[in-house]
Amino acid sequence: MHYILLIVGAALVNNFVLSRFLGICPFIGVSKRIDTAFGMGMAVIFVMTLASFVTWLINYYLLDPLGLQYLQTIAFILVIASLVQLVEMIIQRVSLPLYQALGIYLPLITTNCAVLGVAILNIQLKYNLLDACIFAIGAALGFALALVIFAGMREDLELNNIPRAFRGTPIALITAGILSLAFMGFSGLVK
Amino acid sequence: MKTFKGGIHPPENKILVKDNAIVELPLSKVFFVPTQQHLGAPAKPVVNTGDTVKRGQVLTEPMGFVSAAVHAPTSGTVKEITKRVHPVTGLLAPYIIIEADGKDEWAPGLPLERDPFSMTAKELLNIIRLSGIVGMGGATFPTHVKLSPPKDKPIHTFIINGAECEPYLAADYRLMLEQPERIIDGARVVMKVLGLDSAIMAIEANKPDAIRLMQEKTPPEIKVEPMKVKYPQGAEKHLIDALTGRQVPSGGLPMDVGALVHNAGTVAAIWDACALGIPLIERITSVTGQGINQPKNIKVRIGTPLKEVFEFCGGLNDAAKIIFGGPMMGIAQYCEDVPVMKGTSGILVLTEQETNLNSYQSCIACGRCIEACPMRLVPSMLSRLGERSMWKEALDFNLLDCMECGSCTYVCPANRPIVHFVKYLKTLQREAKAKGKEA
Amino acid sequence: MKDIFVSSSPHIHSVEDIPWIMRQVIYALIPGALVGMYFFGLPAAKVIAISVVSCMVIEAITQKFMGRAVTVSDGSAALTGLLLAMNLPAGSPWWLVVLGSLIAVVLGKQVYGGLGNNPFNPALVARVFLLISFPVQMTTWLQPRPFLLKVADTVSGATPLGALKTAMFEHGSIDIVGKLNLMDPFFGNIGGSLGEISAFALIIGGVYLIARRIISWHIPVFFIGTVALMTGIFWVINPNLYANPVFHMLSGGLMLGAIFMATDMVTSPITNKGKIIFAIGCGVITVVIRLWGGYPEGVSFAILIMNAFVSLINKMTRPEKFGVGK
Amino acid sequence: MMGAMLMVGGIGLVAALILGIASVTFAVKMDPREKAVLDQLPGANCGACGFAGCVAFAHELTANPEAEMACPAVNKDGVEAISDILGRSLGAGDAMIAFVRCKGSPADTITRYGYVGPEDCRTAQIIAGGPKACQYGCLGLGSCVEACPFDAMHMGEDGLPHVNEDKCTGCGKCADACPREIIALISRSANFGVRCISQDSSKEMKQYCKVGCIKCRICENTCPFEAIEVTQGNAASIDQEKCQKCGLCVSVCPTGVISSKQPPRKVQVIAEKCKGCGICAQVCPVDAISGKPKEPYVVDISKCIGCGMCIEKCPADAIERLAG
Repeated sequence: MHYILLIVGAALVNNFVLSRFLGICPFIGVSKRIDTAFGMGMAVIFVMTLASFVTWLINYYLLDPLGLQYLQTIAFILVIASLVQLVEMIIQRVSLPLYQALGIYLPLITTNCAVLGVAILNIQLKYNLLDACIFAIGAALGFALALVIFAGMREDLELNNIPRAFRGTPIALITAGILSLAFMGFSGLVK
Repeated sequence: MKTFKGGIHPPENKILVKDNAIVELPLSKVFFVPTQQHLGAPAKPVVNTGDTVKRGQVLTEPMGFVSAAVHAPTSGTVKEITKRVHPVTGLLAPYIIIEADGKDEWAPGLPLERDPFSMTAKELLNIIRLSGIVGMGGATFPTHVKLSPPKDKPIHTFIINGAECEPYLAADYRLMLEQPERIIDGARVVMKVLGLDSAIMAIEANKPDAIRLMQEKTPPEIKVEPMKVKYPQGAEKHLIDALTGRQVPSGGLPMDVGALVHNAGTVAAIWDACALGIPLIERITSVTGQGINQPKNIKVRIGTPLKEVFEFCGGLNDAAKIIFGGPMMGIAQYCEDVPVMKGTSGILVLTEQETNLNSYQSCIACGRCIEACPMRLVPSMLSRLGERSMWKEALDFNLLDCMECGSCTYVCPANRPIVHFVKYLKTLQREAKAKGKEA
Repeated sequence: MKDIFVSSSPHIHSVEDIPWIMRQVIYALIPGALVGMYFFGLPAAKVIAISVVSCMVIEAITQKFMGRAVTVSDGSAALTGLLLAMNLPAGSPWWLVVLGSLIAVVLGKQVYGGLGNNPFNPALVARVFLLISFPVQMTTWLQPRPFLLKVADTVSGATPLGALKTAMFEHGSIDIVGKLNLMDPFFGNIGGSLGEISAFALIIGGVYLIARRIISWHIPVFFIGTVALMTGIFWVINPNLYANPVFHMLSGGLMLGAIFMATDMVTSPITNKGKIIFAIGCGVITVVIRLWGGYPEGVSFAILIMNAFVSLINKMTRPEKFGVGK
Repeated sequence: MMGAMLMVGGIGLVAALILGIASVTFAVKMDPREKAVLDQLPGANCGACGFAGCVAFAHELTANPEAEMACPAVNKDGVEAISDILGRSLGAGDAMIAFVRCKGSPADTITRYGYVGPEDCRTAQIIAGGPKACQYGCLGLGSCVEACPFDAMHMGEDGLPHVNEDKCTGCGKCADACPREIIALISRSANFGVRCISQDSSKEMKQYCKVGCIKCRICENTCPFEAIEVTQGNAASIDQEKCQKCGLCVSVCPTGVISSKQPPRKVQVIAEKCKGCGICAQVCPVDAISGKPKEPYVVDISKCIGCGMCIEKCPADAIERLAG
């Protein structure tokens, strides 16, 4: 039950995109087509979980004992950056079309605040290693979910008769805003 | 009662013309005969300007198997072979213009008398081919092609289509009432060609007297089946589905499920050709709608200018639209110089109140089109893709399965021209395909 | 022949167009609105009038401003206004109603290109926006007083769901529910938004819409059914913590939401199969928010969230085309 | 301090090691030139090149040694830069611009019927061949305007599309969108064009259009450079390479179907320089120059069509164009 709540909490109640407003750049950038959004979501799930795992270890077995907590941010970014590089290579090898579709947004996960955010939140909320990984999966699932439903909507919006001034990113931001209004309904669900 | 899933119930409006007996249109002075009155390869003229022709004489020679000849509707001289606007495409197409001499003399030997049942299937098939018979419900597919299935797809179900599901039209109905023998005997000829010993005659239940008459007249091997009144009950694939429970596979032909459908008028024309040697030079058609003063069912020679038909029917009154065919699938015309053709199952003159000239709005996703679509597609999506010319995406939405019956467009509360968009997307797809072949 | 027109087939059209559909939905909402006016008196009538008029005016101005055809006469703006009014407390101040109309028409609809293009239900966007921005005004309920002419006083009543949540927080159990007469929410003698109080009046409207074939039965039945089933299960498990399913079915905005908001054609899935998935999703989210969430009522949120899923649902639930089955 | 440096350095080292291994294990061969080419492309993904975006086109350019420069939005320098990267020369084509080859506004032409349907030329064309009686005429429903990704076209009050030359990049999307191939790409430097592509005879044309090319051949006979031609059954067409931009054809065309982008600037004689040789008066095709020998000649502005032939022939450089 604890883990379910953890996942629900991270995915719905405190959805990274829609209520913490983290990772907006790839959210807007890679949500034009469902398949790329799905691929991006999978990549983020992978990166987030792995990053949480590694950063947790680094934090508690390296930084803490050595009293170097102030290096947290820089050390985490370093780890995440190399992880993303790794994912990039793997995707390029496994699925070239996905690699091309993700384009610039893949390297952008490197400095993605969502990934860094989950790593830092893990430490702040004093999760243990398993908790941290579960939380990361939940957060990434929430991110992927938001990305995919948003991509679905945008594929439809593309066919709509939207006023010229609002086409593209403006309407995406408005839609994201309304979606985040709707997700506020989950507030209070998990403390 | 047998039927299919989907479809619509538009007001029938057959009352305008349904009780008017067939009358023959007086012979026109001039005939415009398009060389292409069928689906498939064009036909090549075999007469020259100035030639004298007799009624029933061959005017064009089919080029290839899927093609059909046309014949002279009356005797006279070939005045000109030229290009004029074609009623179906709206573009310029070759015509043979015949000036009638008023004598209306038959070509030598016609009409003859022979017993089709003493002939072999091969001989009959050849007669049908040379007589230029095409599907007279409007699709105008050459009949002999449908009657020559490949060996691996034998036909075991033959359906005579008397559904006439298009609103307004009553030509097939009058034909069934007034000349049932032509249809029945023609059906027996088709059965002989195919080597079948049974057939089904499908008639919509809104024609009870035709059903009763046919039940009386038909021999036991032809079964008369009343069909639920619903549009498009007369569509080939849906008739087969309703009667046999078999669905013609997507992209396939009726012969893929061993079925063959012929319109009642086509079957009657087959009888004329086989028993009397008369090629397809005249047809029965309904001239109806609020925009015509005296709606009539007429027997008319192919190539008769529309103007003569209108004069015979008392002229136009507040006409907003002139349509060849029924109101659901017919083709709008804009001038009175176009001729009646083999596939002209009706000539409809609608007033502004009857038709629909309004502009359209955005799709409101009500889902009525999906419920109405007899092919079970997503017409709303096709129309939205049509607005953006996205034919590749439309292929995913089964664009090519659409038969343009118009059910979706009829029910659309936003008045969206869905069929128009589908036609447009199909054009784009065809063009792209042609381009791909060139490259 | 310029007076002859040419278009693609078909050349005839059904008489049922968008204004006709909008009129039918407005007719169906009248019983609910009347009950609201009966119990809340003049303030309710005022809210409805302001909402409808301001929605129509704002729509006309926006369309004019954007250089598009003004389509106020199709009735969709009036319908949005009426739905919005029915989702507001009867005692809402005028500025709240006008602000709501502005959000609904501009942000909910016109920004997306007008009727048919909006992914979210405009009235709900406005309601949720107001609920989050003005929680006090949006939860100040008038005490129902069944006299048409007597102005209801401003003594605030509580909604049954609100009372439930308070009881849960304060006492850890919901014995209060035992005191509630279930006939009251059925006929409307309870606190709540203007149009949601009488399940009976709303069901009459729903039956009318289904009979007229404006909406299909799938969404209301599956939405309400899911709520009943889920709350029923929890009620059986622990009736001290969870209210009974009838209570949940009749209270709050469930009837209004399930019959009128979730069935909005534009923002619900297009196939019946999709509608069922959509309705079940709405039901589940509603129950989750009602039972465990911070807000007492989750219908609006649930529908808005499921609105976002409609594109995906539509893509998943395409009908199987003719000629592939047999 | 030391610890911190070691820490970060250590993590960096480990990460570098892993990445190093991965870059070998998961290596994908990629042409480095591809990225360099991509940098030179506009990145607008307009698709005018015929490929799915700039990335795809960059790949095509590098992978296919016969691929040609198909991007209309890259300027000369860009093409040269790409040629350098690829090590082969890509012909830098002449800059093109869209040109509307129909002058038949609704006021000057006959409409066959009232069209009911989507406001789009391509959809109108497939129903009965379009409402315009002329099969070669602009339907005026603005598909080209909609198709323009650069907002370079608009429908004029005359019911015909107009090209904004400053914005037009010559991508050709409008030409693709036109179902009647009325829009053509012509050289940006060209000044004259025939605004009709009808193949109908003048007799046929008279029935439905007042302003189309009637194949009278007056322009062909007038053109001093044989740059304009009326081939069998076709409307007049200008060979832009031969055209010297004299503008004579414009002035003689009876239906005014030949248009000029910029009205030719008329000329004047600089009296101080003129030696009064009279050559200009001889070459002037419209007899706009007159004068007496040995005295400065004078140009009749009302007659001058700005063809500029006198300028070319004047031995004393004594003729100049008027400003504006």
